[in-house]
Amino acid sequence: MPEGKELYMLQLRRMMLIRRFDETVQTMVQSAELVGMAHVYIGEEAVAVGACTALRDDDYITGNHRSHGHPISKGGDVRRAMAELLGKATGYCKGKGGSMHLADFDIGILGESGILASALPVAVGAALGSKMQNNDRVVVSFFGDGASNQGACHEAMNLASVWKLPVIFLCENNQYAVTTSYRDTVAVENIADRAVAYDMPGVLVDGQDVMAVYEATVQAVQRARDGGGPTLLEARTYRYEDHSEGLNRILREPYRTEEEVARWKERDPIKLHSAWLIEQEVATQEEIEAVRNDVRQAIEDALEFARQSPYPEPEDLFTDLYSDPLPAR
Amino acid sequence: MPEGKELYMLQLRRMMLIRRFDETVQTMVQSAELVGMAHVYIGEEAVAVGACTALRDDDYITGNHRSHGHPISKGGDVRRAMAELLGKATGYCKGKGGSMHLADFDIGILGESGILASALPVAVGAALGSKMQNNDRVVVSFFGDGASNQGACHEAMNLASVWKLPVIFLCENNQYAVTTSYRDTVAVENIADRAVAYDMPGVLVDGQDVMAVYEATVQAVQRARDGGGPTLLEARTYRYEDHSEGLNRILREPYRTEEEVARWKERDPIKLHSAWLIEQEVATQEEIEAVRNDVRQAIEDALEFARQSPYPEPEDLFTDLYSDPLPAR
Amino acid sequence: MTEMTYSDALNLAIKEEMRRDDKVFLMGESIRGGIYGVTGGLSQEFDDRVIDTPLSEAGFMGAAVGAAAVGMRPIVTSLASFAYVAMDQLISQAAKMRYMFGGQVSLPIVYRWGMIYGNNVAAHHADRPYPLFMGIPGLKIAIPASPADARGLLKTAIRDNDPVMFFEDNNLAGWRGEVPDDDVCVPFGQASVIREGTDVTVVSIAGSVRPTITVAEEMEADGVSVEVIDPRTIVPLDTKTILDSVEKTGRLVIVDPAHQSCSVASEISSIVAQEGFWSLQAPIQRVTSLDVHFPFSPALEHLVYPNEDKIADAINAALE
Amino acid sequence: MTEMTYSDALNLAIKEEMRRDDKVFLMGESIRGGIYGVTGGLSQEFDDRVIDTPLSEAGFMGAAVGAAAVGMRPIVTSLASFAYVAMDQLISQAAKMRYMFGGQVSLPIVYRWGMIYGNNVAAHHADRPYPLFMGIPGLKIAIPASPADARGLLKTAIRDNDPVMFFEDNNLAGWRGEVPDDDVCVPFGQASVIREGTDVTVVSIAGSVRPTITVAEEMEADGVSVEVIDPRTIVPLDTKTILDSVEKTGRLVIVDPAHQSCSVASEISSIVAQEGFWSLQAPIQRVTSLDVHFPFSPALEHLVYPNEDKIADAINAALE
Ligand SMILES: Cc1ncc(C[n+]2csc(CCOP(=O)(O)OP(=O)(O)O)c2C)c(N)n1
Ligand SMILES: Cc1ncc(C[n+]2csc(CCOP(=O)(O)OP(=O)(O)O)c2C)c(N)n1
Ligand SMILES: [Mg+2]
Ligand SMILES: [Mg+2]
Repeated sequence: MPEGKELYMLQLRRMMLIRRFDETVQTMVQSAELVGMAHVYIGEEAVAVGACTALRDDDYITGNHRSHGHPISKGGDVRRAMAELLGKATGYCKGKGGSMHLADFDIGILGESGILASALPVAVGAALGSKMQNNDRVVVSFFGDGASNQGACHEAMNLASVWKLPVIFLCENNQYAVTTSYRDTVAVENIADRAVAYDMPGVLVDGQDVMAVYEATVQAVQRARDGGGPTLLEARTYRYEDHSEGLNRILREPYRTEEEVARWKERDPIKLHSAWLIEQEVATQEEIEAVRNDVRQAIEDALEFARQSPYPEPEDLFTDLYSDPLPAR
Repeated sequence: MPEGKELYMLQLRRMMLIRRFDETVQTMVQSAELVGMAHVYIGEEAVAVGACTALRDDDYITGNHRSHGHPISKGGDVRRAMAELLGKATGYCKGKGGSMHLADFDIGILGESGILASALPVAVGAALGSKMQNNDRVVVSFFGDGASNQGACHEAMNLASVWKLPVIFLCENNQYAVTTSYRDTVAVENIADRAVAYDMPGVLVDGQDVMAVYEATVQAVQRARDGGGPTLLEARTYRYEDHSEGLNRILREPYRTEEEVARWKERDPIKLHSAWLIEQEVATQEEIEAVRNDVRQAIEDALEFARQSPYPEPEDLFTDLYSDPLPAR
Repeated sequence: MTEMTYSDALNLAIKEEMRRDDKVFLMGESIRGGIYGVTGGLSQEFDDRVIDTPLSEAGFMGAAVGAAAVGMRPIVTSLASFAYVAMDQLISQAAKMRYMFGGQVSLPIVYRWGMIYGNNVAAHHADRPYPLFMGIPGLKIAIPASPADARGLLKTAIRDNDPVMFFEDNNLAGWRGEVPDDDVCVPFGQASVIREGTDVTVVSIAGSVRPTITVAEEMEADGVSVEVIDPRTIVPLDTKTILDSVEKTGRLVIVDPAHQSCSVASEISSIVAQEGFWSLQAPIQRVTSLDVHFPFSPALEHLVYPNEDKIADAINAALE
Repeated sequence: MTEMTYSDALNLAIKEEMRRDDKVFLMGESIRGGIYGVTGGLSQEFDDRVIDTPLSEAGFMGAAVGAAAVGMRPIVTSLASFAYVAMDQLISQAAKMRYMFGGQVSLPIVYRWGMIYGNNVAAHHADRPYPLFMGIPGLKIAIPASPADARGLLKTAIRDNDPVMFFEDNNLAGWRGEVPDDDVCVPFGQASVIREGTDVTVVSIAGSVRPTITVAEEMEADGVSVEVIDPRTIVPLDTKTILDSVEKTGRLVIVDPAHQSCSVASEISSIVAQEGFWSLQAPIQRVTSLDVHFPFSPALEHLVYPNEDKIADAINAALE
C-alpha cells in the first residue's frame, strides 16, 4: 500500500486521469465518435480516488452507470477502458459492455451496473465470499444519492450488518438524480444517518477532499478487515456536467442554478489537492504539471489504442454468454 | 368513533372473535375440512384490534399472510371471511382468494397480501390517493418483523415520508419469521428505531396491551390526518402457534423453547384486557362471559353459513379477471 | 389530421386525458423535466398532477396500485428494463389484485415503458419484456407502432379500468405521421391491417413494423403481395384477423423485436399452428431478436435485431 | 438403485455435492429447519454452509451472484412465486453479468424454485415462471420430473459454471422412484424419451409428466401408441429429439403446467412449426394452464391445470 508522497501523487494522478478521460469522452460524444450513453464523473473524482487508494489490489469494488471514475481509481487500464467505450474487441468487455459496464475482475473491479443499486447485493455477496473463504478482502460499493432510495440498498445493508460482512457502502451524494434534488426524495438530511437503521457507523465526509475520503475509508476498511462489519460513508459532492452527455438538450426546465454550479467548482477536488500538495511541500507546481502532462499523454495513448483496435467480429456475438457454448439448436 | 366502555368492549369482542375464529380454523385444518395454508393470529390479537379500533370505517388497512386478524379487527364480517376460507361463492373474494387474501373494499380493507411486504407500497398509494382527493383518510399497513427486511419497506417508508402521506406502518414483531429469530435477521435492536432513517416518529409499543396499541395508533392517526406524515409503530408480540397450521410436523429442529412460549402466554392479550376491564370496573365477569358466548355463537353461525354456502361454478373461473371480460380468443 | 411525431402524439394523448379527467395523474423519475422526451411541459399545465418520484420503482409502481384502488387513475413512466426492480408490484399486486379479491376493485393504471434499441445502450437498458407480461393474466398490453396508434391506444389505455402495460418504442420517437384531429380512441383487441396482400401474411409488432412495411413495398415491386398486420395490442390479441389472413395467404411470418424464446412471435405461431394449421402451406417463420443479450458494440448490436434483410429472407423462406 | 422420494433425491444430490466441494453452500429462509421439505438435516453435517437468511430475496439472491463471482458455489432456495421480488438481481445481474463483462466471470449458482399447485395456495404462491426465464439469455433451466432426474439434474446444475434456474414441482415431492447408486449426473440438453411410440408425440414437462404417462398407458390399451418425451432442461432444449419424434409420428401435443401465453409449450410448438412443419400431419395441440390466476377454491383450482382428461382430449384431437 502506497503511503506519504507516493500515495498523494497517486491520488493526484488518478484524479487527473479521470478528469482527462471524461473530458475526452465529452468531445467524443460531441463529435459523435462515441455512441450510446455516457455519464461523466467530472467534479466527483476525489470520492472514488480517495476510497480506492485505501484499498489493496485484491480488494473489490462495484459501481454504477457513472462508471469511468471507479475503475480508473482502482487502477484500471485507461486503454482497455477507452477501447470498451468505442466497442472494440480489445476493450475490457470485448465491446459487449460499453461505457456503463466497465469491469476488471483481475484487480477486483466487479463491474459497473446500469441498473441503480442493483450492484449492492452483489457487493454484499462478494464480501460473504471473502468471509467464507477466510481471506480478508473488503468490498467498496459505490452508489448515488438517488439510488439510496432503492429497496436493494436496504436489503444489502441489513444483510451486511447481520452477517458482519466487510463492505463499505459509499454513497456519492452529488445531490441530484438526473434533475431531482435529493432533498425532495431522501427523507433524511444526511444519507449517512441511515446507518443507524443497520447498527453500523455512518460517516458524512467532504467529497471534494480526497484525503478526507481516504481517511474515512481507511478507518472503514480497518473495521471491515478486523471483522467489525460494514460502514456507510456518504461523500457530499457535485456533478459539474449534464447527468448524461447531451441530456440538457432535451430537458424542458432548469433544475439547478448557474451560481450553484459555480460555487461547487470553486472547491474542485484536483485544485484542492494540488494546493494541499504544494502547501504541505509534498510536491512542487512543476511536479504537478508533470503529472498533468503525463496523464494527458496517457489518455491520448489510450484513445489512439482504442481507435486502432479492431471491432469484435460477428462470430463473437454469442461468445461469453455461457461458460461453455450451448449446443446449437 | 366509539369511546369509553363501548370502545373497550368492542376491543374485547373483536379480540375474542379473532381468537375463536382462528381456534376454529385450527380444528378445521386438523379435520381436513380446510385446505391450503392457514396462518393463525392467536396471541397477537391486541395489535390489530388496538390499531383498527383507532380508525374510522372509511380509513384503510392492508395486511399480510397472517390474515384473519386484520380484517376482523377492522369490522369485517366473519361469515364472509369463513366462507372465503372454505372457497365458497359467498366468501369475500367469491372463493378466489382463500385464507391469505381476505379483503373488504367497502370498509377500507384493501386486502391481505401473501407476498411479504408487497402491500406496503400499495398502502402508500392509497394514502397518496387520499391526499390527492383531499379527504382525510389514513392507512394502516400491517407487516411482520421478517417482512421488515424487504426492500419494499424501505421504498414505501421513504416515499410516505417525503410526500408526507397519512400512513401508519405497523410492524407486528412476533419475534420470528417461520423459524428464524428477528435477532438474527434485523440489524437493529428495535425495528421502530428504523424510523430515524425516514425522519418519522418510531414508537415501540407493548403488543399484548390493546390499550397501549390503541393509544399509540390514535396519536399516529392524528398526526397523519393533520398532514404530519407517516409513523412507524412496532408492536412487540408473540405467535403462540405454528407459523402455519401443521408446519411443525415437517420441521427438523426446534427454534424456540416451551418456556418462552409459556412465558408469553402469561401475558395473553384477552386475559390482560379482561382483567383491566374488571379492575377499572368497566365490565363485570358476567359481561365478559356474555361477550365470549356471543362470539362463540357468531363463529358457529359463520361456520354454518360457510358450510351451507355454494361453491363457485366452473363458469365463474374467468370472471373478475378483468373489469370487462376480454373478447374470447 | 395533423402531422406530428410519435412522442408528441403520446404527449397529446396524456394532455387530452388529463384535461378530461382530473383523476388522471403522472408519476415517474424526473418526468417534469421530461427526460424520456414525452412528459416535458405537462407540469406547466398540471402542476400537482405530474409527480417526480424518488428512484424507487417498486415503491411508486406499487403506490399506483393503491392510488388506483382508492379512485385515482395513475400513469406511471419508466424504461422497460427497469421493470424488473418493480416486478413483484406489477405481478403480485397490479395483475393479481382484482382477481384474487373476487373483483372487488378495479385498477385503472397505465404503466408506460420506453424501449430503447439500436442506440448502443447495452444489456441493462435494452429489454423488451412484453412477452413476459403476456404470460401474466390480468394485464392488458398495448404496443403502438405509429403516431396515430400511439395517441389512440394511449387514450384507450387511460380510460380502461384495468392495468395496461403500454410499451413505447423509442426508435419511433421522432417518426412523424398523421394523427386524427378528433377524440379518437383506438380500441384494444383490433389488429390493424396496414397493407393488404394475398401471398403471405406478415404479423409485425413495435419497432419492426416500419422495416416490415419497407420490405413489403419493395417486394410488391417484385410481384409479391404481402399482407402486413400489426396486432397493436397483444392482450387482448386479435387472433381472428391473423387467422383470417393466413387462411387467405397460407403463409405466415411473424416479426417481433423481443428475444425469440417464448416471444409473442412464438405465441402467435403456436396459435396458428393449432387453430389455423389446415390453412398453412409452408413453415411459419419467426424473425426476432436472437437469444443473446444486447451487446454494446456498434459492430455487434445490429446483428441481434430483426431488420429488413432478415424480414425479406423470412418472407422468401415462407414463399418457397 | 435405491428407491426414494423426489425430495429425498434432491436432498441427496445437495449432500453429495457439498461433500465433494467445500465451495458449495446453501442460502434461504428458514432452510436449516427445512420448511420446504428438502434441506432439513443438512445443517447438522454442514453447519456453516447452510445459511438462514433474512427475508430479503433481492439481497441474498444478488449476494449469491457476488459470492459466485469470487469463487463460491451458492445454492439458493425459495418458492417460484417469490422470484418477482428478486427479479432484477436474477435478470440484470445473474443472467447478464457474464456476457456484459465479456466473459470475465463465471457464475456457478443454482436457484432452486419450489412450485406449488393443486394445493389451494391461491394466486400468490402458485406461479410457474420458467417460460419467463426462458426468454432471458444467460440462464440455464432444468425442471426434473422424477426422483432420478431430480438428483441427476441437480448434481449437474451444482457443477455447472453458469447460473441454473432449477424448478422443482412440489406435487412430486412424495413420489418414490429408483435412483442410481453411483454418482450419476444427468446431462443438460438431453431429453428423456420416457415411452416410445409411433402414433403421436407428447412433450410434457414438470408436474404434467406423470399424468401424461398415465394417459399414454391407458391409450396403449386402446391401441394408440404414444411417445412421451420430457425435455428435462428447457435451456438448453433438445429440439433434435423432439423433431425426430415428430418426424416419426407426424403429430404433436405439448403439455406444460405454465400459463398458456408465451409458454414453453408455445415455444416448442413454434420451433416445430418452423423446423418440423413438413412432418406435421395435424395441428399442434397445447395443454397448459388456462390464462387466469390460480384461484383458491377447491371448486375452481383444478379447472386451471392440465390433467389426464385434457391430455387425452388433446391426444385425440391430434389423432383426428
Ligand atoms: C432501477 C433504475 N431506475 C432508473 C434508472 C435511470 N437512471 C439512470 S441514472 C439515474 C439517476 C441516478 O441518480 P444517482 O443515483 O444520484 O446517481 P448520479 O447519476 O447522480 O451519479 C436514473 C434515474 C436506472 N438506471 N435504474
Ligand atoms: C417475498 C416472500 N418471501 C417469502 C415468503 C414465505 N413466507 C411466508 S410467511 C414468512 C415469514 C414471515 O415472517 P414475518 O414477516 O415476521 O410474519 P409472521 O409470519 O411472523 O407474522 C415467510 C418467509 C413470502 N410469503 N413472501
Ligand atoms: Mg446523484
Ligand atoms: Mg414474525
